Amino acid sequence: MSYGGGELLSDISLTLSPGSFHFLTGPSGAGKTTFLKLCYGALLPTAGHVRMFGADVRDMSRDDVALARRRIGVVHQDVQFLDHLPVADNVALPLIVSGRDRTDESENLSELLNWVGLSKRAGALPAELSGGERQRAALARAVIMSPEVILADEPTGNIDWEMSQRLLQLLVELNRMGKTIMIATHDMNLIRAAKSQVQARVLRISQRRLHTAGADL
Amino acid sequence: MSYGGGELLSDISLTLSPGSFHFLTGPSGAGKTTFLKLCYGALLPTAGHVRMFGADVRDMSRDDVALARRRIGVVHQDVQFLDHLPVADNVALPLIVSGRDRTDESENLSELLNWVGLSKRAGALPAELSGGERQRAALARAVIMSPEVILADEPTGNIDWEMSQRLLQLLVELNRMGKTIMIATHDMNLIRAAKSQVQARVLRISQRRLHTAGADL
Amino acid sequence: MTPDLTRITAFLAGDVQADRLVPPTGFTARLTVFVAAAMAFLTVFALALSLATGRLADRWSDELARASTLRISAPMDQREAQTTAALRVLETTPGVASARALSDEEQRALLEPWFGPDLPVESLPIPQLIEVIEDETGYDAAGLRLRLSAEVPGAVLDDHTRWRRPLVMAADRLRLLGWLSIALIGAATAAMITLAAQAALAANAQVIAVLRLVGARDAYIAQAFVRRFTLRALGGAAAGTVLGMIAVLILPSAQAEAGFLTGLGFQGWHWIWPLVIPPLGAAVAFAATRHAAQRTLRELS
Amino acid sequence: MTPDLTRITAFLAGDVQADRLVPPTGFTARLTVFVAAAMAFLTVFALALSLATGRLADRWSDELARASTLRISAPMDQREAQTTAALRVLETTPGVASARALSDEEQRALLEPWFGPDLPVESLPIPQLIEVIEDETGYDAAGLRLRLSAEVPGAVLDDHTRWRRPLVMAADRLRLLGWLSIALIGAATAAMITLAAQAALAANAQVIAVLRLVGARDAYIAQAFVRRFTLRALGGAAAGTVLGMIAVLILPSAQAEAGFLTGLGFQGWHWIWPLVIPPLGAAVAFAATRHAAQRTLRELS
Ligand SMILES: Nc1ncnc2c1ncn2[C@@H]1O[C@H](COP(=O)(O)OP(=O)(O)OP(=O)(O)O)[C@@H](O)[C@H]1O
Ligand SMILES: Nc1ncnc2c1ncn2[C@@H]1O[C@H](COP(=O)(O)OP(=O)(O)OP(=O)(O)O)[C@@H](O)[C@H]1O
Ligand SMILES: [Mg+2]
Ligand SMILES: [Mg+2]
Repeated sequence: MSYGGGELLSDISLTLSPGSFHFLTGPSGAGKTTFLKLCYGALLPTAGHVRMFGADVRDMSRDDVALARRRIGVVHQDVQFLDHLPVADNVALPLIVSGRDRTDESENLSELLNWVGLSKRAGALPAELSGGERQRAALARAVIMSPEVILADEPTGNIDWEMSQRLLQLLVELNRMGKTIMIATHDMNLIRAAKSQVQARVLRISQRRLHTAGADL
Repeated sequence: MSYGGGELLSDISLTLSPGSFHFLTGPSGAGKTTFLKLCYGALLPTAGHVRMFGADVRDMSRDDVALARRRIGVVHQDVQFLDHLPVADNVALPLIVSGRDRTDESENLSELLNWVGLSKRAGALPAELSGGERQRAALARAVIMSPEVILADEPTGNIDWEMSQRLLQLLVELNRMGKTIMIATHDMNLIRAAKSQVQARVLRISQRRLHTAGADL
Repeated sequence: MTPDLTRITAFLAGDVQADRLVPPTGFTARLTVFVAAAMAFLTVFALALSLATGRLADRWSDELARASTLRISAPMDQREAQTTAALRVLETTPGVASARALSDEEQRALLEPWFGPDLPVESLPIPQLIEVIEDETGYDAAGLRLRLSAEVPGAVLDDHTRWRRPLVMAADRLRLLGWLSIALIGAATAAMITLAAQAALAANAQVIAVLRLVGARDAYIAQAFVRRFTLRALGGAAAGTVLGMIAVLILPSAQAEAGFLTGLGFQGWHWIWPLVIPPLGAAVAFAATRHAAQRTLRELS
Repeated sequence: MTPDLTRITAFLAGDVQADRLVPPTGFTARLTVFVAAAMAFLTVFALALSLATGRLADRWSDELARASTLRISAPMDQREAQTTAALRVLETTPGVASARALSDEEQRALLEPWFGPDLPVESLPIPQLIEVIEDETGYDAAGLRLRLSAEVPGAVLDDHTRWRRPLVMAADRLRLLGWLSIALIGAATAAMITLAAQAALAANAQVIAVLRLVGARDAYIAQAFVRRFTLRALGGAAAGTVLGMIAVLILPSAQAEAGFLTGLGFQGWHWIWPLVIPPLGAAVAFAATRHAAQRTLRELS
């Protein structure tokens, strides 16, 4: 993978097996976000192949990619919302665009909002949220469809330790239900906390390669 | 201070003495960003008084506020840039808008970009930066004018530990030069690291009050 | 047709949930509506002007282009004979639809403005006038003159060409101008609606990106915008058209007296013309928004 | 004046650094330029149409409104005396600028189309015609008829009112239509430039917010935008105006022959009119952008 200039990531070969739990670390600018974008088809690799659910992204039509994204929940590093809709609607957005009936899921929705601590802010507009609240809303939006894979890019960058723990627990529980989880983070404490609860693998990007970090964390 | 609904912050009285170093902590949504916004005049208090450099913000004209902002460097939590200008120009923006000659400061600028590790990305557009690179660019923009006060809102949320240390060191050095520093963060490690280098006070927002945290961190 | 109709109905009814995804009006949205309305108004006006000048041109052409006069100046005793001879010549001339000698009363009426009603036309050496009406092809004036000079020496053909040509040209010019303005305004309208729709869409780039990221299909995203903007353009153009038609209705109050310039306005089935404007505006907006939405989407992965 | 001029020059020259702060063209920017150009083009056209119809109306009014005819039908021996008497009456009638008996040659010319050139006007009992020219106020036709019936029993006044009124009305209608179109197009232009500028500004809300946050003064921020959009509108309007003027120049090729409808286009100093359009467009854009920028700024703390 390269952005016009020099290569950013090379010689990477990785398969996320269903039900696995991965952390992705590496210094700022190493390519964590880029790697995740490759995983959900927001970028096409300049060389090599990326497969989503068995299909090569290069062979997928735009609609195939859209459908695949409904099976992948993503927490983006620069979270974006529909700024004119309240938080609850934004969290329910994947349901709306995939044509599901929101009323069926309304219980689900309020439970989820409660879990991420946004019940009181459900009617607020995204612009009225604090930084951490935005990230929590993004996580809620990522998991509302109960996707098979969850990719989270620095989901706890702006969140205090207690809330981080709480979100981690949600992800761990989802993992136990068989979901595949991949979290990009630089928060070593979070990784340590996770390791005590699930069997998580830690991947580290450095010198343009993907390394498997040992158990020495 | 309140946003239409209930009160968010109340009974706060604090004076930042020149040359002091403060950390601001508190759970997500407690009001850290709101407090900082009050400090640089982006919000007016619904009750009580805020003084910037001795003048009540309510009595300041819009131009007064603009001039005061040149003496305060702010790292915003949701960093925004001019998306059509390269990083170097964005970092130099405060110089441009205050009518200073950029060429005089070009050495300064490149040194600063080097310190925050963005020399190689100086020509990139903001949209091409990674999350951590954006935050570093924001810090560089905040300090380029050599302001008397520096307010940073989660400046290390997306940055790995080594780089955080490096940025902290920059802030510590500026503090030693007499600048007043206030950092909102939830990263306890960062606070601990700072305490070993400067005499930092830790303020904690909880239950709508500002508390001074003890030395028990 | 039926399935198409269902699709159109579905398009117009829309999906309430999808509809909320597009933010409510901003400046760009208002711009689309206003542009559609203002340009529809101007188009109605230009249309009224064109149709009115067209009618004027038609009348001028009709009244002037197809009549000419033959004057028989001969001694009283030969007048009858020459008139008959001339009529015979004219009857056999290709391009002449009819020819008719004016009666004494008609000649007197023609002269009345100058001489009053008491002119003794019969006893005066006044020439006999013959009115010649052309058919569509027209006749060959030079050839007719030649034949007449041989058979009817006292006949002088005044084919009005001299003074009818500028009038017909002026009329045609007016008509051309009217249609030119319509074409211009139409083109400007289309371009502006296109640009306004694209500007509004560009302002909503984030909405499109977010929708795409959470797994919405291209068709779904495009539809949400296209529907909104098509309806906006339709509404704007309809409002502008109605206002324009009202303005046209109100304006020519002196219609009866000003019979010469057929009043500005629409007559009979011409009222249908302005009704074409709103659907046209909507169609332009539809195409423009669709195109813009698809281009914006193609830039997103 | 001098300080103002310096300010305008400084405004036009701009600050190269400040100029880069506003992003280069997007759809909204292109929209501003295009709207200014298209509407300037249409305005030039409407202006040309208005001026041309204005000239036409003037001609019709002039030629038709101010002449009438007095006809003296009297036995040959009384004609001279009655003509002199009528002229005397006319000379003392208020509102009559001049009155003049037509010579025999003139009368013959008038009758030539009907009777040919050989009519023995002198020996015929043809009435004497007197041409009456009104001054601006016009005369009282009923009063004049009364006086004439007393002093000149054979005089008949034909004041053309019957057939000149519709023509003058038609001419006035044309003129009114022209100016109405100009006013409409002008208003639509102003509104569209305003909306386009505001839309472009709304699209740049983030730029304004960032500038304000890093300590730029309101005047500095507004200036950066106002200058850009004013120049865009000026450029667009200038391009549209030039194109419009070229189109107007090219169009009336048959000018000489179509003398009746004074050719579409500008004559003499009227060429100055279209040159007013670009500065006007720029002024509208200036005011609109300034207003919008200041409003956007006031919403920011
Ligand atoms: N669109 C782009 N065009 C060019 N370069 C880009 C683009 N996006 C990212 N980059 C560069 O690629 C590198 C990796 O970016 P990426 O966002 O993947 O880093 P990251 O590991 O997520 O870092 P962080 O922890 O700071 O978020 C960075 O140096 C970044 O500047
Ligand atoms: N413009 C606004 N209107 C209404 N409520 C707001 C607005 N901005 C912030 N809030 C609310 O005020 C509370 C405090 O927000 P603030 O951004 O100050 O939190 P914070 O301490 O910075 O949190 P974080 O660590 O998550 O960034 C939050 O609950 C937030 O939703
Ligand atoms: Mg990243
Ligand atoms: Mg905050």
